[in-house]
Amino acid sequence: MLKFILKRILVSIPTMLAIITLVFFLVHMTPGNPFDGERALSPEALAALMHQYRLDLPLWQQYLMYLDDLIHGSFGISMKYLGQPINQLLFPDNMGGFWVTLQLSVYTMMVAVPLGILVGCYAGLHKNSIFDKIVVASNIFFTAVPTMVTGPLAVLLFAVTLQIFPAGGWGDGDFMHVFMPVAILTLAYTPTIAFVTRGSIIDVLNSNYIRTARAKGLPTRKILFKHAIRPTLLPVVSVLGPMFAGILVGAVVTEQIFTLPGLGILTTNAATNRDYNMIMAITIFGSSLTIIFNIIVDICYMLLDPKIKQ
Amino acid sequence: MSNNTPILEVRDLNVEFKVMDGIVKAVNGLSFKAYDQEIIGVVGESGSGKSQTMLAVMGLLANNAKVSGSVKFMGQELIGMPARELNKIRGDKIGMIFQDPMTSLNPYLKISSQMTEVLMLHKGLNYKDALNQSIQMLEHVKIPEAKNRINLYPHEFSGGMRQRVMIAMTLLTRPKMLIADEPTTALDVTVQAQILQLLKELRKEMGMTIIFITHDMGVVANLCDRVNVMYGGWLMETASILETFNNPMHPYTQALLSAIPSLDSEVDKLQTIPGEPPNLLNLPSGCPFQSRCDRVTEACKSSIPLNKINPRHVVKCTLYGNK
Amino acid sequence: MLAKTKDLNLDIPKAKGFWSNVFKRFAKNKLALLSLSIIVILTLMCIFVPMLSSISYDKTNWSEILQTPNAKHLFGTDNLGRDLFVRAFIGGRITFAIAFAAALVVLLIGIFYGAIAGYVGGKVDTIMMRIVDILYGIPFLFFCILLITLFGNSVALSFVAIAAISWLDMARIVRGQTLGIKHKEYVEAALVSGVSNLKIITRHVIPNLLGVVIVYAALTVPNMIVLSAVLSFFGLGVTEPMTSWGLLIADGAQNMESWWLLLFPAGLMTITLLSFAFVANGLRDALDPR
Amino acid sequence: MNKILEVKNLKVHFHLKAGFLKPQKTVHAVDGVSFDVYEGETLGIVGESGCGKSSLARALVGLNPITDGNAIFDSKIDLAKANSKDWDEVHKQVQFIFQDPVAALDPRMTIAEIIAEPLQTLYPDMNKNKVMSRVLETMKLVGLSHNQINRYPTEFSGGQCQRIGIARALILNPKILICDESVSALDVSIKAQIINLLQELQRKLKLTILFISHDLSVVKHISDRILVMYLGNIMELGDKGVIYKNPMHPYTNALLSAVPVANPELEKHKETKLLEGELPSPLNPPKGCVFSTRCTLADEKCRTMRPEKSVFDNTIVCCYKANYNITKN
Repeated sequence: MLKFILKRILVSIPTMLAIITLVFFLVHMTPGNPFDGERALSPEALAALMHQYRLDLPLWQQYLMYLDDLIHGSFGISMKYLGQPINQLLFPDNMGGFWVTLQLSVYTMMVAVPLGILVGCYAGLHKNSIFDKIVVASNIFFTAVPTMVTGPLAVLLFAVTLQIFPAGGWGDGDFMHVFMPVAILTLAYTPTIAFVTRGSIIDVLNSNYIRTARAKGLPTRKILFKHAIRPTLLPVVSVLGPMFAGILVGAVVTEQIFTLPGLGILTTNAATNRDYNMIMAITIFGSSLTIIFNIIVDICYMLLDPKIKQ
Repeated sequence: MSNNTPILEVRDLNVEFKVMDGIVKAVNGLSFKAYDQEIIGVVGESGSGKSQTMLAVMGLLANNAKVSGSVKFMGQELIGMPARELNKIRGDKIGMIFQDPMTSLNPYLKISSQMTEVLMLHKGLNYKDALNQSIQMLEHVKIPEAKNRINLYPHEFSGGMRQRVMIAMTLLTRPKMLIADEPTTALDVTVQAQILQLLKELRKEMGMTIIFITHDMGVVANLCDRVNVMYGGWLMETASILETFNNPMHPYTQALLSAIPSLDSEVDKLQTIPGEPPNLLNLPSGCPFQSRCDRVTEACKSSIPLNKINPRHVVKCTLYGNK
Repeated sequence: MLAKTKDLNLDIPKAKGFWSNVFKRFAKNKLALLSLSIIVILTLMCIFVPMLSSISYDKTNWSEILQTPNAKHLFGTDNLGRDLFVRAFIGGRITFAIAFAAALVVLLIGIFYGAIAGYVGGKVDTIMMRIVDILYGIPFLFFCILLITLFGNSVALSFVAIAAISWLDMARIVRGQTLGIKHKEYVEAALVSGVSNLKIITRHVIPNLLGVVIVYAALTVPNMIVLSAVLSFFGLGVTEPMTSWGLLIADGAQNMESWWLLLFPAGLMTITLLSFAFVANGLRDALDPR
Repeated sequence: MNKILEVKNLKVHFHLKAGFLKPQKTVHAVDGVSFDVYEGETLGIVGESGCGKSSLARALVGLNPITDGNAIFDSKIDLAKANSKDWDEVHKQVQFIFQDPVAALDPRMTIAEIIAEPLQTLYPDMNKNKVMSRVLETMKLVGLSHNQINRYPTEFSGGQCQRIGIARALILNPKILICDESVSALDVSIKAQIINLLQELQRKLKLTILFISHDLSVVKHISDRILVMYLGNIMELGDKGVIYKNPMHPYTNALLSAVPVANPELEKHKETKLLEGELPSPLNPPKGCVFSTRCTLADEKCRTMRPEKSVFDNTIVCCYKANYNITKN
């Protein structure tokens, strides 16, 4: 068990390193430098800037120093807010930056996963019922129509027209401000989880070993909670990995819609200001989150499936 | 065959499945009886309805199935019995084992958990006693080191061992009747021989009735006391083992027996049955074998009589009409 | 090619091809057929509405600012007095163009990459799929934004960026299918018949892959529409006065009081995306009848 | 009689992918088998799952790589060293019938295209009409009607699909037909049809057949000689009459006694010699005789040294304890 986790972490280190390398060289091999577009700088000032950002060093030295920074938990210095460490922008002491995105994602997962599994099980157990048909239809609808369409429409309806919720902003993270963004994200991802769960439980209930359990005279309750639950959850767990990356991105889009002070605004600012260090930091940070989450999902998978243990 | 009340009495059983293209008539007007401690072989090709009949007895048919007729087990009617009542019978008084030992055991649960739950449910034992009895039963079906191996998962056993586990699990409650659905088809011959031997021993010891579904006439000859021959969802002929092999009456039984090569005889050319099995979506009226039968007559298109050759030998064919 | 059977003077029923059956089954699916016609109509409107309309998409008209939908301006006007009806369809044109082009690139890279990895197998497969795994680790939106920031903000580049990160799924699916087909007995039968590897790929692997690829292609186009819209939402890709659905929705979200600015582009996009989803579903059912 | 295929010490090994900090493992699927196949005969290859009979058959048509040894076809081509041109020549003469009749046919091709494919590939210069008339001829040979030519495989039953598979193999006029469990997936009544068809074709076309099956009754019916395999090794090889009546190898003996016979009187009095234990792993086969772990006669020598083959009246046995004292009849 511990060996498996350790092995899994060891395997993902080269992946992480490959991503960092890819992103770093992509950024630094591109012709031109980030200060090109800025107001005309005196050669001395430019040289000073280049020095401050280590851009005057050979590429491989820059790379090694960047790696060293990352190992020490630092993403370097922002190119827009001159001199500001990126860590402070990403993880500010007050509410904002990544903390907003994290809260959005975590709240969404906390609602979407249990809700999706419950709804999916119910639909699968009552296949072809009206409830089931609604689940299938809403899966088609919400996988096709993204939050960037449903979000503004929801704002138009609930904030502008009905004026139940505020149209945007984070407030101090209170329920009224958080509810709509989380609801929109939840609505986007719950149907997928429900749909996967539904398919999974239908397959499991048709399997030979469930037939055996029925032949043993076990009551339905026991069959469901003892024999069917693990195999039903396995495919659900395996979609959660990629889904987390999706929710992270979805949260960023949702922040744009509700003008929340999260990763989204940092990304947009960085993109419009060509703040390379910032975008690199966000990309690498996002990747490491995705990879860590994938490790967690794999561990859950292993706990559920005895065949993987050896 | 100590007394004359049957353990199982199936009367006019019909099983239909609703599918996209119409209605599949899997079992049609089937009636037979199984007596105490006999082994009945049910033979037939794929699509003959042999498995569906037994799944109907156990109430294990798929959701799109429609069953009519009567199945009486020890006098109790099983068709239409509420699930709560049925669960007291299946797994306790009737056990069933299946063809594929790979997938018939739950791969996500330890053997111990799958076995003990049967005893805890039907016999009200506590876990410790149930575990002890389970170990004993595994030893009984000759699984070495049962004490340790009961804590393994199914994938850690070989195919033959898995089928033994399955048998042990089914026999824990000492059922009156065991239904075996092609339990040796997926196994090698040497392993099959071991399992057949085991079943014969257990039948004597436990005094069980066994209904053994197979397509292998050799297995039938080895194991069974009586044979039901099925085709197109019909029961064509039922007779004692000796009569089935020495004096088959139904043209299909005769053809089937001469179509298989056997280790004990030499023929230059196998007899064949021309054509293909019938389409269950669109059965002809009358006998389902009529299009392939070499003794077909006009009468085969209408209702076919059941002919009692003797009390234990019944043939469904127009050839023996005036008996 | 085989000789035509009619040359041999035999009366032989004509082949009822696999694809003609697929077409028949698809045609029976009313919803899918309706969706397909909606897509065709919308595409045609995106091409012709801006061409035939007397109002130009970028013509500002200060006397007609923020008009509600009326006879002259079917979808109303925006805060520069531009006609939303024309803008919606010129935006659709851009959106469709990016989406179709990106989907095409995705298909080509994905099929090529996946089929090679799957058929060649061994070390090549391991390395190729490792690369895919690594790219999967990067959240696509950030990577896309990184690319656009680096290489400059233009429509062409935004579509390259979208395509560059979207072929991964396609490659995985095609590889999985190829692996499955490779071990099918009919491929082995072809090997025993002396058929070369290249011919096996073209004669046996690709035709059997096509079904899945078509369904996936039908799902890729709407994905590309969403992706390009998301980028517009972040102010990347298409820039004013040119527009796209993403940009129009972003604008609409900024001016909630003028509901039509949001409702029409959002509605058009919803209809389009749903239509693609239903067509994909219809294709899947037609290709794989149960 | 003419030797058409000479197999010498043939080995087929599969290497399992070495994992993280795990040494590479080797599956010894076929571990040094030698036998000859004579023109016009039917050689049955029997054994239980995991005995390597399919791996052997597939190696003979190039579907599995030959790790070591030789397989000389028609005293001309050594399959172990054949280049792609040699293989084309071999494929014209050696054809294969698969186990799953439906899976062996490309669902996107018509029957005509499927049957014509080998001819078009191996004789690319053949004229279109000639190909078509060969297709029709072969279809007639295997009992398919010519108006089915433009249909797709999904419209056919298992038995008919197997006929199509046989037609595809026979269109090349091969000398050898390798049938790998080719009737195992078929129902009894259809099985008999295909077995009869194969025998009829063999007589008409003077085919040599390698018939691989786990079903000893079918093999007995169709074969002239029998090759018994266990864990990648030959146990016994000889004429059908000898092998089935007086098996010398303890494994053959156990295998045969395990087969239930469709005769209740015989079955009642039969004494089945049940095998103990389980098949050893082909990853790590026993050092001596591969059967020694389950053999009741095995002694120290059996467990440490692999027995050489010994010939006894045309029968080859690999066993120290072979029962030679059988009076022949």
